[in-house]
Amino acid sequence: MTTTHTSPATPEAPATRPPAKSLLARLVGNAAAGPLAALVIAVIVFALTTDTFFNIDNGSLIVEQFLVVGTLALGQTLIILTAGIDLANAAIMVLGTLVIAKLGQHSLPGGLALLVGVLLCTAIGAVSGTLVTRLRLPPFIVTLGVLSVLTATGQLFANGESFGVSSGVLTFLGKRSYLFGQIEVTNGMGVAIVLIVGLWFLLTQTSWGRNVYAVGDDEEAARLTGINTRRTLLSVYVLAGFVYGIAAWQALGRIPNADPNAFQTGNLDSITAVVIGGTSLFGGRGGIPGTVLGALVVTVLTNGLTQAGIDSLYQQVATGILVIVAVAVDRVVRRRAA
Amino acid sequence: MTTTHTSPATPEAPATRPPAKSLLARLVGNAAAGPLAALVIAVIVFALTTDTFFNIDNGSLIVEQFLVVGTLALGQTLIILTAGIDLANAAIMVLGTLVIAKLGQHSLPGGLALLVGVLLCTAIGAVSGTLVTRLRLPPFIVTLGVLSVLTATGQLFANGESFGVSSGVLTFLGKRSYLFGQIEVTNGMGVAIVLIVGLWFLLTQTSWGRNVYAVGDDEEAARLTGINTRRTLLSVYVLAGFVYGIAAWQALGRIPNADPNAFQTGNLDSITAVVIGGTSLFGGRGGIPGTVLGALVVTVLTNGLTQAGIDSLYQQVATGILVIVAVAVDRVVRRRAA
Amino acid sequence: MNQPRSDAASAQAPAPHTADVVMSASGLVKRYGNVVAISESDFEIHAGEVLAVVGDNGAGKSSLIKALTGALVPDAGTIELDGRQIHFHGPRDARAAGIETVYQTLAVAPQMDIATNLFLGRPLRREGFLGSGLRMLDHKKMRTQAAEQLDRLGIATIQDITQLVGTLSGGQRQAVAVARAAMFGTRLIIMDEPTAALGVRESRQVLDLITRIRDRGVPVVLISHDMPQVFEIADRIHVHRLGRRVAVVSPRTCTMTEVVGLMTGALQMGADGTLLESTTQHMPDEKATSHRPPESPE
Amino acid sequence: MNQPRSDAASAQAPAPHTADVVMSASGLVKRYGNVVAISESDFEIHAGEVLAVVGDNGAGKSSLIKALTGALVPDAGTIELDGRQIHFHGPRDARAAGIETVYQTLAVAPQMDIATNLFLGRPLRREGFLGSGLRMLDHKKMRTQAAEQLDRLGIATIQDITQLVGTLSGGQRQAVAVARAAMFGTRLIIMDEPTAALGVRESRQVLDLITRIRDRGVPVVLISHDMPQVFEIADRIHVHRLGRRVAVVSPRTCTMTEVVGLMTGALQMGADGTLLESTTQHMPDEKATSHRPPESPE
Amino acid sequence: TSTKSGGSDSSAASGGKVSIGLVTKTNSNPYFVKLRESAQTEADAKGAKLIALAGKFDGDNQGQVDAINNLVTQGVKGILITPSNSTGVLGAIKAARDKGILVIALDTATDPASAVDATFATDNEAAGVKQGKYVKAALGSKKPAVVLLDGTPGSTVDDLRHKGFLEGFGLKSGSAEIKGTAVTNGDQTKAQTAMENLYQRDHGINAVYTINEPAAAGAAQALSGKTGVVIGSIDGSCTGVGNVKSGKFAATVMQFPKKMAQDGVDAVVDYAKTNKKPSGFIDTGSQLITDKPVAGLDSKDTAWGLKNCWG
Ligand SMILES: Nc1ncnc2c1ncn2[C@@H]1O[C@H](COP(=O)(O)OP(=O)(O)OP(=O)(O)O)[C@@H](O)[C@H]1O
Ligand SMILES: Nc1ncnc2c1ncn2[C@@H]1O[C@H](COP(=O)(O)OP(=O)(O)OP(=O)(O)O)[C@@H](O)[C@H]1O
Ligand SMILES: [Mg+2]
Ligand SMILES: [Mg+2]
Repeated sequence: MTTTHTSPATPEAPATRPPAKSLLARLVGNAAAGPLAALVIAVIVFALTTDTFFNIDNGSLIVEQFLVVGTLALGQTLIILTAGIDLANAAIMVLGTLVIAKLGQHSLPGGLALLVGVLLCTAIGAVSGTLVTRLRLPPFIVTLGVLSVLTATGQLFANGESFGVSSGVLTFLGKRSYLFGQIEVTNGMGVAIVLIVGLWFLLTQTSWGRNVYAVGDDEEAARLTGINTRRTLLSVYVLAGFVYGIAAWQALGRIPNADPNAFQTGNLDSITAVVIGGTSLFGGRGGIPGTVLGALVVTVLTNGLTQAGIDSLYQQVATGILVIVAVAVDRVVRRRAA
Repeated sequence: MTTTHTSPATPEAPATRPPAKSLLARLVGNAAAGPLAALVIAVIVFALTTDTFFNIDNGSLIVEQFLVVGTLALGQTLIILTAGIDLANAAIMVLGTLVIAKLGQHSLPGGLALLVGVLLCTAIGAVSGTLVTRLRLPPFIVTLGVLSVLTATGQLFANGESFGVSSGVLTFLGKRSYLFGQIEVTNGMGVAIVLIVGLWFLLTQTSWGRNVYAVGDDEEAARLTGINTRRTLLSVYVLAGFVYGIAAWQALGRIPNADPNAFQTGNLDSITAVVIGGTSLFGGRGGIPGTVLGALVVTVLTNGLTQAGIDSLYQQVATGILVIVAVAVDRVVRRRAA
Repeated sequence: MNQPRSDAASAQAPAPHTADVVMSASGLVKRYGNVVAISESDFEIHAGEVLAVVGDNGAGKSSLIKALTGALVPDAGTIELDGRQIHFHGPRDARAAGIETVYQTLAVAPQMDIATNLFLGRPLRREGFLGSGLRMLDHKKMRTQAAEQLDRLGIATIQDITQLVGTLSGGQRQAVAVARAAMFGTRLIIMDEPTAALGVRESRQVLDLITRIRDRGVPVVLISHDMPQVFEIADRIHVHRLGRRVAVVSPRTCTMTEVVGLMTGALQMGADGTLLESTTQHMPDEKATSHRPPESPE
Repeated sequence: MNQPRSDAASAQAPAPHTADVVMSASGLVKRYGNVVAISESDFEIHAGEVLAVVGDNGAGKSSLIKALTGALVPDAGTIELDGRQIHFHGPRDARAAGIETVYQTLAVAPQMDIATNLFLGRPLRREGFLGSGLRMLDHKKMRTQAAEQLDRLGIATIQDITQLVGTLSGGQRQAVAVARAAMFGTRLIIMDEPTAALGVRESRQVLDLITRIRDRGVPVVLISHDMPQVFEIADRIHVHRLGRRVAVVSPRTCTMTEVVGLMTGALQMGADGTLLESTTQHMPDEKATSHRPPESPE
Repeated sequence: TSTKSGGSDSSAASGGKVSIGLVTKTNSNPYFVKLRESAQTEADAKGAKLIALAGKFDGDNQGQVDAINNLVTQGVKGILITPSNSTGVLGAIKAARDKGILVIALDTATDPASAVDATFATDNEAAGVKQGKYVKAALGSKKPAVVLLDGTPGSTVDDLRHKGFLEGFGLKSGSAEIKGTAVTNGDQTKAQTAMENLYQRDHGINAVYTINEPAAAGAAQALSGKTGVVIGSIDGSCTGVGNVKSGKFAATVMQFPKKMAQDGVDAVVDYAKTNKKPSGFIDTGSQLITDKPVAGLDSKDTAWGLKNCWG
């Protein structure tokens, strides 16, 4: 190596500076541009083809219908970001509703029953997380096992009954009020917004969030850079469990009755929302805004197709096709953006 | 670089030659050692704890019960090896049974009806494969969409009915005979063996199989080495579709009645079998022997727990736990083997 | 950088007959969003030569050869092979044309063993009906040949030929990729930093291998940061800078310092093939803060 | 290879006071199935020195440093830091002890941008309550510092600091890993082939950086295949062969040819620190067919 | 005990105790839970051993066939089954009967009915008719605008109830009065969402058919605050009757799963003792429950309902 060259590090790159990102792109991130486009298209189509879709009442209804699966999808997002998957989330939530409702019916004041239920969900998340991190089992298998166990446990616990709730705290999220005397809102919407903003903040503004993405992107690299990958993973499952607990509360707000048979497709529905929202099943890419949009897309499809007078079997056909189309749109938009 | 060193390439590694692999390890491969251990343990436990489990008749029964989901899992294995996932496999099969049965009932001779049904399944596989390879959509989303469309299509097609079949060809796989006058076998078992050996051969002994593993291991690397990754992926979906067609035939052999509501958990069941069988959901690792063992583990659990007089809710709890344990055993065994 | 097209500049390097050109490209462009990886670059390799491609990190060398082998599709520009214009739709097409490449990322399948990786997409079949009819692979032969091939590269420390490539050491893994290209290339072999992770002895073997390949009549493109290596083995040197070819020089008439000067922009090649101190080292449209972050937060 | 333990051999290199030993290891062993990656190896680095580790591909250099940083748990052996025995349970523990490492595989997160990768696991928080209370990250500051750091390494071709690391060129990516280690190492910095993918100018910057780090009083372990580089910068050279340390020599008293001889086994170091022609170049338990496949088919 | 096939000498299998297999459609439906509980209670009372199995979902023929096979191997004396599909499990039933096992269909008949020894069931079509007649009558002179909340299309019980409702109401499938149908899988959440969306489409809806009481509860929740919609249902669970009482929906048609289960268990125990098999279709009856009776329809009030509900 005879040549030593010490020309100073003057930056010499052909400097095409990136054009300022649009406010929208900054808010939702690039990953969410696709589902946003899909949502906008769906809304426009339904607004044009039906008379009953595009009005404030139906808007409120859609948001209400979004709440439970949307909340499940928030927890699911955390887990999928780490390249995991949670098949048990709906089962955890359902067990939560059962415990809350049963305790609230008889023994405990509503608030305390709620607390116990949410803690139970969090604890189950901790168990799944421990199995994933300590035994290094695939999340698919762990949560499949937990799903099987919890579904049966819920049914044994309920013993063929379902439990109605009436207490103020337990149905608090279902309570309606009117904004500007016009827009029907429920307390659940408020809680959802707090949860969405909180999780978004954690994922994007804190180093915990960076660690979550890093673990999902390349777990070994994350480990080598000194990230406590186990603790990060475990915390993700625990936090997701907590979110499912909140989903249980939301579910009771919407249906003041805890039924062991409810939400049997909640796991797939929430995964669908997450994936439509642009989060990669291989981890490390995506986020909360996309999931919210993804869950809204699915809700809008069901709602709008019904308004359009399409029967549920044909709706199912249409939904299947539209889910594929929504993700295809996402691909195209993202390729454009890149 | 002043030093040129031309010492000949004499092999100088401390040559600890690998110990000859056991016949067993060679037959099932390392990946399948875990599920094999799980299976053996399960069989021993049930043989010791019940009177009715360990006998030839029950052995035949277990194999029969294994056939349909086992066949679905074979197709699923192909797709998971490429880092995909097929949520629609059972729906494809069910549509296959409906079409075969309806055609066989009225219009066509059994053999022709069967052919049409199997070709239909293959064609649906080709559609999924095309969406995955051309639009580069995630297999999860594509097959979720297909699942939704096909489930509804099946119901619309059946229009609330279910179709019985009686023709010889269509129920041929359910026909029993006795080996050595003792062992009850069905024709379906023969077909399953042919399928298992055939797929094993394709995956391990041909360059197509190598390409499948390479695509699942690292798609970009496979592409750069000149493998036609698109064609490989597409062929995987097509072949899997064909296998689902055979599964439809197996299903009619076992239950000579095509019902649009059947096998709703067939997709998850088959994925479970594949994953217990040691095939990685991230692709590139695993194979047919593991899947066969994985599917047998699940069948043996249900069968054995019933023999042990355990009710189905408790069975579900036990199965959930045992699925986790089976994979944990796999982990331990594989770590030993490594 | 008001500079003449570099075809003129190649007068500096010995100019063989154009009939000898094996592969050439002109006006190649590749952009990724705002990033320009290839910026109107030209390329030319002649029969029977070792052409070194040198340039700073990020100059676009890897992107250039990816464009040549179909691994990426350029936004603009034409590529010719043996004088006829071609459009590779993927690396597969390049391979079919006899072009083998060692990519910088190696393109190995980590969960597959060494032999399988060597023969990825290029299977050895059994003899007789088993191979032609059943299309069965000859695993044993592939293993034997793989072991021989690695021996020849001097990779003597591989203890277990059935080891998965993902568990190999960095250098061992690179040797697998080099061995693969060397085994199958018939028309042109392209190597992107093939000795980066190799040891002293192993690097030497690869250089010997490249010489042997050239002597066999197959031209070789060698991307390398190792100047002594380049000057030892190359017949011509293609200097890449800021996404384009800025000069082609001969190692016999040019010093290492000059080549490095060209790479970094301290020197420029004039239209007549002479080297000049660069007066406009900074490009006109350049901003001093070019790789500072945009002001806006997040 | 009936050879004395290499502690004796290190007499050849200038032997500083043992009190100066920053990190040492003895009797390290790591096996993967049948493969022996580290075979009773020793290791020692002293305060304020640059220790080069050289050896053939697959000699076990990367495995050795992984064992030192907790990235792998050795099967046997002890490690001491500042004279006290330690057990790292993971790279995290090493990092907490002030040890930073550039792994050969770089350990970067491909889908994250450059700044995030530089500060992975070492976040910069905002000032005031936002940082201490809400634990908010200071994205802007991280980006600015990242850009500065890369400037300092001479990586001038990064066009967009928000680029994902997975889309960077090989050399750019390596620079990110080097910059990270340099920013955070306080006790010891270990670099596994940090210049393998770097260009001429960038390599030079990294060597300068290493010198600066040493002058700052932080010792550096440098694994490299580039002998001129090693001889230019190293204070002592640790020669690794077949999984163990076979010699420690001084670049001032030893030639490159001798070091290469030690690496390949052509030379051996005697108990008194003198170099001898190796009589038993082949190990006693060696088989000529060692990395041929087992005879049995599949 | 013999290690040979357990099926051929079944009584030996569980040490003298008669063992009885129960195979329900699912574990999850409260109706089947009560059926199972009643069977368990009765079996305990009679000193018999009950093994309760189930399909995984409505329509799980394969699961039921596996369950029957496994019960046969286990050596049960009789099998009580609520077939998920009237034809899907006949092969397995035949095999069981060939081994001398008594097979009784509970709740749902097989097609042909002779495939089993006997059937103890609600006449689901008749129950549907009752719901349809009541809803029609309760509407009075209003022009009907009907929504049908189905369970799972293709399931036998669903079809029979759906058909019965239309017949009782005087509609044909495709009538203009039908403003929409939805598949709810008998799930309250799905029923609620479907009802909300259907109502959003057409505020004129005034009659709702539901496949079961959870679906009715979902519909009621969706329509809470809206008056003048008549919701009918079928099942007769205590929750359902309670909902009728509180006015959430207008009426439900009660079934008597307890009776089915008890009769079924008794029949097997009898068979074990006396080798006598029951035969034919035994209708366990259904009863319209409402607090707003209409002329010409036999109904009981919710007080009676709460005394006789099944769980
Ligand atoms: N997929 C991509 N997306 C965005 N930018 C890219 C992508 N691939 C390459 N680049 C950019 O294009 C430029 C050229 O990269 P390339 O890999 O060709 O450089 P190189 O000359 O091979 O460098 P090195 O010597 O470091 O390997 C770099 O600035 C790089 O960051
Ligand atoms: N996970 C593993 N499984 C099996 N063998 C391994 C594994 N990791 C390393 N090895 C083997 O251990 C030996 C030492 O590898 P190591 O990476 O330490 O070598 P190295 O000296 O760093 O080589 P290079 O110069 O090529 O980077 C090699 O033979 C390698 O194949
Ligand atoms: Mg490069
Ligand atoms: Mg190394």
